[in-house]
Amino acid sequence: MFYREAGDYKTSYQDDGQTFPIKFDRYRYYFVLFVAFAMVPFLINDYWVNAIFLPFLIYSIAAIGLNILVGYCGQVSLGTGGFMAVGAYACYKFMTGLDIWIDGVQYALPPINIFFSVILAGLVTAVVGVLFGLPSLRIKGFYLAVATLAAQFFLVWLFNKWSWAYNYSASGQINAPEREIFGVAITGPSTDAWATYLFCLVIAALCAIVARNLTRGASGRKWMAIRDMDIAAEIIGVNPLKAKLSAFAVSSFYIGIAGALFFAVYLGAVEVGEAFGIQKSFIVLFMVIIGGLGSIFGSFAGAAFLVLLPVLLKLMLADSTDEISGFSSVMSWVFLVAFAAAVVMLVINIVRTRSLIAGAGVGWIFASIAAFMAYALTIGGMGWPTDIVAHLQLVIVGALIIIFLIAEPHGLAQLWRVAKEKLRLWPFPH
Amino acid sequence: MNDMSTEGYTTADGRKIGGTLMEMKNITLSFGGVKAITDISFDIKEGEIRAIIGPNGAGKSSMLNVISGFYIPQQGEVWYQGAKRPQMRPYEVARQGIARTFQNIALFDGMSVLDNVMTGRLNHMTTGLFAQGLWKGKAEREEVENRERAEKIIDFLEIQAIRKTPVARLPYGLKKRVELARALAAEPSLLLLDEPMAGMNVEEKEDMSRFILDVNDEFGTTIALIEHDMGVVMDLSDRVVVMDYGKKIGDGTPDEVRNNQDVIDAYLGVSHD
Amino acid sequence: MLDAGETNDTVLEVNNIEVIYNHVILVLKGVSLKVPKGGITALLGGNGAGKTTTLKAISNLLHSERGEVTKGSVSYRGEITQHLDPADLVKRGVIQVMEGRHCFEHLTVEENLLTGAYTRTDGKGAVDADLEMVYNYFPRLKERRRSQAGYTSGGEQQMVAIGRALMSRPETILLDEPSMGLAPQLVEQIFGIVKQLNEGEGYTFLLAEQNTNVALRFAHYGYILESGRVVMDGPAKELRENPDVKEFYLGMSDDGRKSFRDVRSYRRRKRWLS
Amino acid sequence: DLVFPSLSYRTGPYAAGGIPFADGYADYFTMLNERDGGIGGIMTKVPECETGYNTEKGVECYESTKGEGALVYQPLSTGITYQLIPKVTADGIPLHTMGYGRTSAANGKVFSHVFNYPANYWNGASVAINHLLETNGGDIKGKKVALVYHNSAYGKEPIRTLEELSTKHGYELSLLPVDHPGQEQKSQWLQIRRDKPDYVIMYGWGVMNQVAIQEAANIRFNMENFIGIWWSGAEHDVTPAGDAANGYKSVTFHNVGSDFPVFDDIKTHVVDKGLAAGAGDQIGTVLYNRGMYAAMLAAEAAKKAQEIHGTAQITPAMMRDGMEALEITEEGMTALGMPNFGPSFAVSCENHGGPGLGGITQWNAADKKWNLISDFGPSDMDVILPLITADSEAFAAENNIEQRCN
Amino acid sequence: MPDNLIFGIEVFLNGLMAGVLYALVALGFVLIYKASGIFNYAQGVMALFAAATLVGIMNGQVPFSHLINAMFGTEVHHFGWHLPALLGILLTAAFMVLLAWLVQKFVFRHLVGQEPIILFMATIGLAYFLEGISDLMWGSEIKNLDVGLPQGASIWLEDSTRWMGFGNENFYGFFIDKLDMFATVIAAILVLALVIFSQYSKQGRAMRAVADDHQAALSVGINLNFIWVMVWSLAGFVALVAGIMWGTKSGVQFSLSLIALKALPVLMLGGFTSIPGAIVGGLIIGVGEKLFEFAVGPMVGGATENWFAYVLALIFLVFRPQGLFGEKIIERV
Ligand SMILES: Nc1ncnc2c1ncn2[C@@H]1O[C@H](COP(=O)(O)OP(=O)(O)OP(=O)(O)O)[C@@H](O)[C@H]1O
Ligand SMILES: Nc1ncnc2c1ncn2[C@@H]1O[C@H](COP(=O)(O)OP(=O)(O)OP(=O)(O)O)[C@@H](O)[C@H]1O
Ligand SMILES: [Mg+2]
Ligand SMILES: [Mg+2]
Repeated sequence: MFYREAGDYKTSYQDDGQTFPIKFDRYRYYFVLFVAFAMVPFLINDYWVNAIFLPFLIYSIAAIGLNILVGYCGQVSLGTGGFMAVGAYACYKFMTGLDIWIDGVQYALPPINIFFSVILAGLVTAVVGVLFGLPSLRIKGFYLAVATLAAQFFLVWLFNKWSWAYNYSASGQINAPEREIFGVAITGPSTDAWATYLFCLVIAALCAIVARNLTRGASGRKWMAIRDMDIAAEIIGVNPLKAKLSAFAVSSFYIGIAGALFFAVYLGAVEVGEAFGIQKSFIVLFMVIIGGLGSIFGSFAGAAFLVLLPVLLKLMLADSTDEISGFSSVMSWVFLVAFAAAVVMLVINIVRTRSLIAGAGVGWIFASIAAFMAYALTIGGMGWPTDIVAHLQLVIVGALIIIFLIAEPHGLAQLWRVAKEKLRLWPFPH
Repeated sequence: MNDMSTEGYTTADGRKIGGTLMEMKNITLSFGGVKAITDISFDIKEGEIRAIIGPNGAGKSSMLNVISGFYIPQQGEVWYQGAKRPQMRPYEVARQGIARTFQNIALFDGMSVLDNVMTGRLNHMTTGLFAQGLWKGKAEREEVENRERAEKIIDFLEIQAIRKTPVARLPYGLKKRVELARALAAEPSLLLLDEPMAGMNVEEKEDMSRFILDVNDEFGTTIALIEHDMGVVMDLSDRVVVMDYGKKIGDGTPDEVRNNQDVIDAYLGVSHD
Repeated sequence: MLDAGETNDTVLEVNNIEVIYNHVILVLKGVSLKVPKGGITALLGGNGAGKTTTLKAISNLLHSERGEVTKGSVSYRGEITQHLDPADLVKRGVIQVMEGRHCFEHLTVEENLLTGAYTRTDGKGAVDADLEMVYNYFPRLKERRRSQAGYTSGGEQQMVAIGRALMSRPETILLDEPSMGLAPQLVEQIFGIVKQLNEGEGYTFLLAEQNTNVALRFAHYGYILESGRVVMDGPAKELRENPDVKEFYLGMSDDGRKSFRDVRSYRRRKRWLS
Repeated sequence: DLVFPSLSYRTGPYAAGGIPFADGYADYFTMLNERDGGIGGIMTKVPECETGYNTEKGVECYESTKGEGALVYQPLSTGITYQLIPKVTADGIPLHTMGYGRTSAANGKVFSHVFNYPANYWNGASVAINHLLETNGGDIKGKKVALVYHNSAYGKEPIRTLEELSTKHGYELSLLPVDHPGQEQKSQWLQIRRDKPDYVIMYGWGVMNQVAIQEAANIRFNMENFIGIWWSGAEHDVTPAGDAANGYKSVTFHNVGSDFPVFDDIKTHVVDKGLAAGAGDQIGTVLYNRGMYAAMLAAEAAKKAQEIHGTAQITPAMMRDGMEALEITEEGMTALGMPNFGPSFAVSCENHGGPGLGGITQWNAADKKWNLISDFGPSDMDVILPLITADSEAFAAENNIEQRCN
Repeated sequence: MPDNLIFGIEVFLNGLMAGVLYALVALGFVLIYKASGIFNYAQGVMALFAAATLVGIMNGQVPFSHLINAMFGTEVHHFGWHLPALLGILLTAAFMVLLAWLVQKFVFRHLVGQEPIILFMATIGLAYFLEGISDLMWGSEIKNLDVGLPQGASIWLEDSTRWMGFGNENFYGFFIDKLDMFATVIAAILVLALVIFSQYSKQGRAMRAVADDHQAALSVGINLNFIWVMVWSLAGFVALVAGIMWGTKSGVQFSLSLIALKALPVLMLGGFTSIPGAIVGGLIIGVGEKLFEFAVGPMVGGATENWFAYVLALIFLVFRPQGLFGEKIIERV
């Protein structure tokens, strides 16, 4: 009812193969792009950019990359942190002027423009990714996942030890010096919020589009064939070596770019073990799975979820304000509406299935969560001790991951799809 | 018995069968202690429909796996298109124009029917990774061309209606049909079918038979098939190989096989009509 | 042999169930069945008609496929079973042989068979005796008893699946496509076993089959399912004689079986679906 | 309000160290509020933000608190410090990294907003070597010294200094890195057992400390010859090893124990009123004292700033001026109820690191107490200063920073 | 004897011991993987949780005291009892059974039949959850765990092996930690018991069946819920043992949960499904990483153990993709 595809005919295979075959979707997509590119830059400040948008965009890129490998090609990897480190350090070397020793003589390239440094960093990472992808020809499933940890630990160790990589600084930290594009600072201390945001947004958008192109065409099908049944894929003519390695290459390219941005634009200074430890690998994998394996949209959704959730929880639980801010009063209304909806869902569910938790009836869980959120935000945060909040955060994030998986194992993207399908049929149940 | 020289022959209903397309010579395959295939030789001629039958565990599927390069026999040679085939990886075999379906359906569950059929065309697509990333231009053109061909096959097998359905949701019989579509999409010169009609009712078997015959007729595709439904085998095939416990116990036209006492004992039980 | 008319003692009753997968895909649209005690009931129908779904709804295996019974009820010996665990059903004597074999790949053939006896409490001796019985039915399995099931051929796996179900000493067996992938000889043999168990031991069978021919030869009563609805039912004998069934499910025209080569028409409409 | 954000960590691998420090930091300000009505008549506020020792969360915390008029940041993490250096410089908010962070930030000419008085890692290393010199009558030529360090930016900091010092004093230095988290150190300690160094210096944090001390006890290494940096010298580092840890030493830049009048004030004004940040049972522990000491330095600097600018409601820029003019004297500390609690020192525009004074404490397992066994002595600035200058100038060159204080 | 050889031997011995400690953690992984195909990332956190609970119970700590005090302004901390170690261990084991039941009831029952990666993900969610709960219940500060296990170098062994230096005065006997020796004995008993259980008992067979095919297991009447509660309890118990060993070594605190990362290469090398594999894998990894650090570490700057363990396992895998003792990965079409 809300959502119509009737009357939206396709007359060519081109039209049918496009990313958003339904008109309604297409317009929404343009709208989102418009808001992201033309409105957000005028509205944001340092906090929004540094605490939310930059990590969101950068993690999205990493998640798309990992999704290509895990979600499309089915090769579970836990080496993301290590590959991001490669991207970061490569970017650092390029932006500070790569120096090479040949026969004891040092040659140094001039510093490369930050945009190209980032892209080159991606390429370097792609090469490293292919190297570490080689075992995937023999090793499968969780064995491979654990094997990629070898890459993770080795790379982190390497960048900790190899002083060339951090320009021989005493502590092994790398710092992003100031670099500009068209005279606007992108890295370094004196950047503007909108500039770093736009820079990352452009790269993220390009990455998403290219990823979409790759996955809807022949490469994507090769990857998915390998994912779904590698033996059958080989028998019908997919070269597993090429397919897997190309997935590793593309995936690492993205992750390398994310690592470069993470270091150069977002944090500005990193230490490899801290910034690119094993936790990075896990967090990006969470994003991919929570968002939805094999979905570009899901990568964004997963990144948004895991970047926003802790901030939101902190806002709700730890902060306390004497007066209610505009933001939280708006949010409280949003959540109150969500709460009402959840209650209705719950009632319908109880009536239909005569059970509290049967089937889709996790409604009441969401209902209670929403109720609490509404409450907490209305009073501007609960003001609890930070340690309790930090522990609770772990509990809540963990519980939410589980609840989401139970409600929809195929992630936010699938939740979204089911919702669309329901909307399409509405008001008919099936 | 027919003259089994490399020359072709003419079938009872007057179709002309060409020379030898593939020849298996003295194939022996074992897994640890289990002898799956013992010294089997047979040939497949161009344009014919060749059936392989035999009791369960006789080694039929293993034979197909040998042909598609997935199992490497301990002994024996595979001759294809007049040349001895060196050892090669399965995907290289596929590129030589051999396509197949599987006994335990091996569709790509995460993809739609259309995408599955399109994977059959992968060997006909050559755009590089970089061009694909850009999409507009070569990649799109190639995609559309191949899509057209895939759609022809989808039409041919009458699965238009489920084009966009994820295959995991399909019932068994339709899955088998999609698998056939995927194999056909590769435009193979030799098509291997492993129990294409298992789990189908008569009506569906009839449809499937018709597709097989039409493929053979219209594209001249050579077909080797394994099947347990004797009705189908006897009606469709030009020649039949019978295996039992890894050995060949019969080879010939359906009528010859049907009346072969060894075959009756080992497989058919009662003579079948 | 029993005829449906001879007993009214219904053990298993499916009452107008509706099944939905993934919250949106409606598959069964009100299916009702009665399975008489000690009878062989066949569930026939084309691909995707919902036979497997019906069986899974009965044995409560839908849950793990994200399917649910949204309407109607299933009762076994008068007890509503929808809220039982599959394991409880097995204890009550209902066991399903799943379509597509589903062997435990990494277990040996013998271990596979032994898992079938998981719910039994009548001691090792009885289990061993039954193991012998299964090996008697399927000598091929005895040869391969130490092989990992994952490496046996398709037909061998089918035998394992059936043998495994027998090992639980059930009362009612739900057989999903037992003939699939089996050599003709073996098909006859398996149906022979079914018949023997039915007559000798009084087992009740509900079998979903594509191979209508054989199924109707052995069954007492049949239901024909199309697109999630029962479109026809009756004693097997009558069904066999029904001209529609003959044409569409048995592949017979008035002048005997027609050759697969002669099939020309593409898709015919089923008269009762118009 | 005067806002002193505390980027604390009460969870994660280093929680055990983060908790008492954050408690001490918060309690001191609470005490000022309750006892004195704040600083210069204005109440203080210590918004806490949990970083979990994680750099990204650190950034989020920084961004979310800086809007509230934060006067000075105290992130208690070398990683977060590195991140914040450019940000605070751009935002004009001072950063105080006491005994951690970027050592060369002591050069105020380059790092305008970063302070690391009263002592930094390099001072710490030098103080440890000085102690060895002292116990050996001024000669450690030919002695073997092993450095067991946390394999991160933090742990690597002292290497350069120790190398320089080894050329100066003629001892042999060997390096033994331990990876995060440091649960398993068999290899390192077997190597120590084999090489039999005369002294072991440790730069550890978190569980690494406990394991190292336990392993040292296992191989029966003489604890008297085992010296940790100040981050490896808290009660919870030594207690797991029990009596075997007796005699273990640690460098420090402030005093230990709870024998100071200020604690009475904290008890009456904070703990007894139920306002303590933690359970109140940490008072007098090493890291609690350090947190409180940090708070005291911040409060004194704020007072100084109020004095200089003649206004009670100071801004971050004024706070920085206060920090650059900070002067801690023994009389001043006595007045604050903290006699001999730390060294006397002064900060200047050029020198943000103070004089680098440090002392040695030793663990007494029987009393379960740390004891200060030396005065706050100087470190070898002849060696350290050139290193600081070199490193900071390299940073200035890379980032086009103009030197100030001329 | 020359230094290098004799110290090499010592490193080797200690590697073996370290390997046993890794294997203790790996065992928990194997159990759950074998019974459900779930790669239980939460195993490390379970060890932490078990150890923290043990300390809490033994010291009579009030669970959630910090939370309670913060919310209600009360001041409760201790019940005021001190339990003997054995009783504490028993109570904690019972608690782990309860936990297993809860986990099964609220998490995995609803995920029957899902893909492995989804299940893996759920265990990560569980790890977060347990970590948070553990901190909330018992606090995140370091706790000393003392159940009376011996610790420190075995002086007797040192003295009685000093002669083996054959006059090398640098050598004063082999160094082996008493705790490690104790762990070895425990591990050996555990492994033996578990092997017998899984290979020869009916429940053990059912457990392996479940791992292969959830649906089929259900269809033959195996009660998945029961099997899972059983293995999660077993894994919980193994976690408790590992927690005690590691907790005694380094105190009970967050980093205990990271020992999972040391167990993974062990797991991979031994095979995810093999109980003896966990031990053998542990020994190989322990010895390998220690010897590498001993021989090569000094040349490349040390701290190689973390990555070398993985690389070593990787090398083995390239030759045996299912690990040394893992079930062969069935590849058929
Ligand atoms: N897990 C599932 N998710 C979504 N749809 C499903 C699922 N399983 C089955 N279906 C749909 O339910 C319908 C009935 O399927 P079912 O397997 O019951 O048919 P069937 O009669 O057993 O067919 P066949 O003879 O091919 O086995 C089919 O259309 C199928 O697409
Ligand atoms: N990879 C393998 N490892 C071990 N044994 C195998 C393997 N593949 C096949 N076998 C064995 O080889 C024999 C032949 O198997 P195959 O699958 O070829 O039989 P089939 O003729 O296709 O039988 P069906 O009609 O039942 O499918 C069987 O006994 C089987 O167990
Ligand atoms: Mg076969
Ligand atoms: Mg079916």
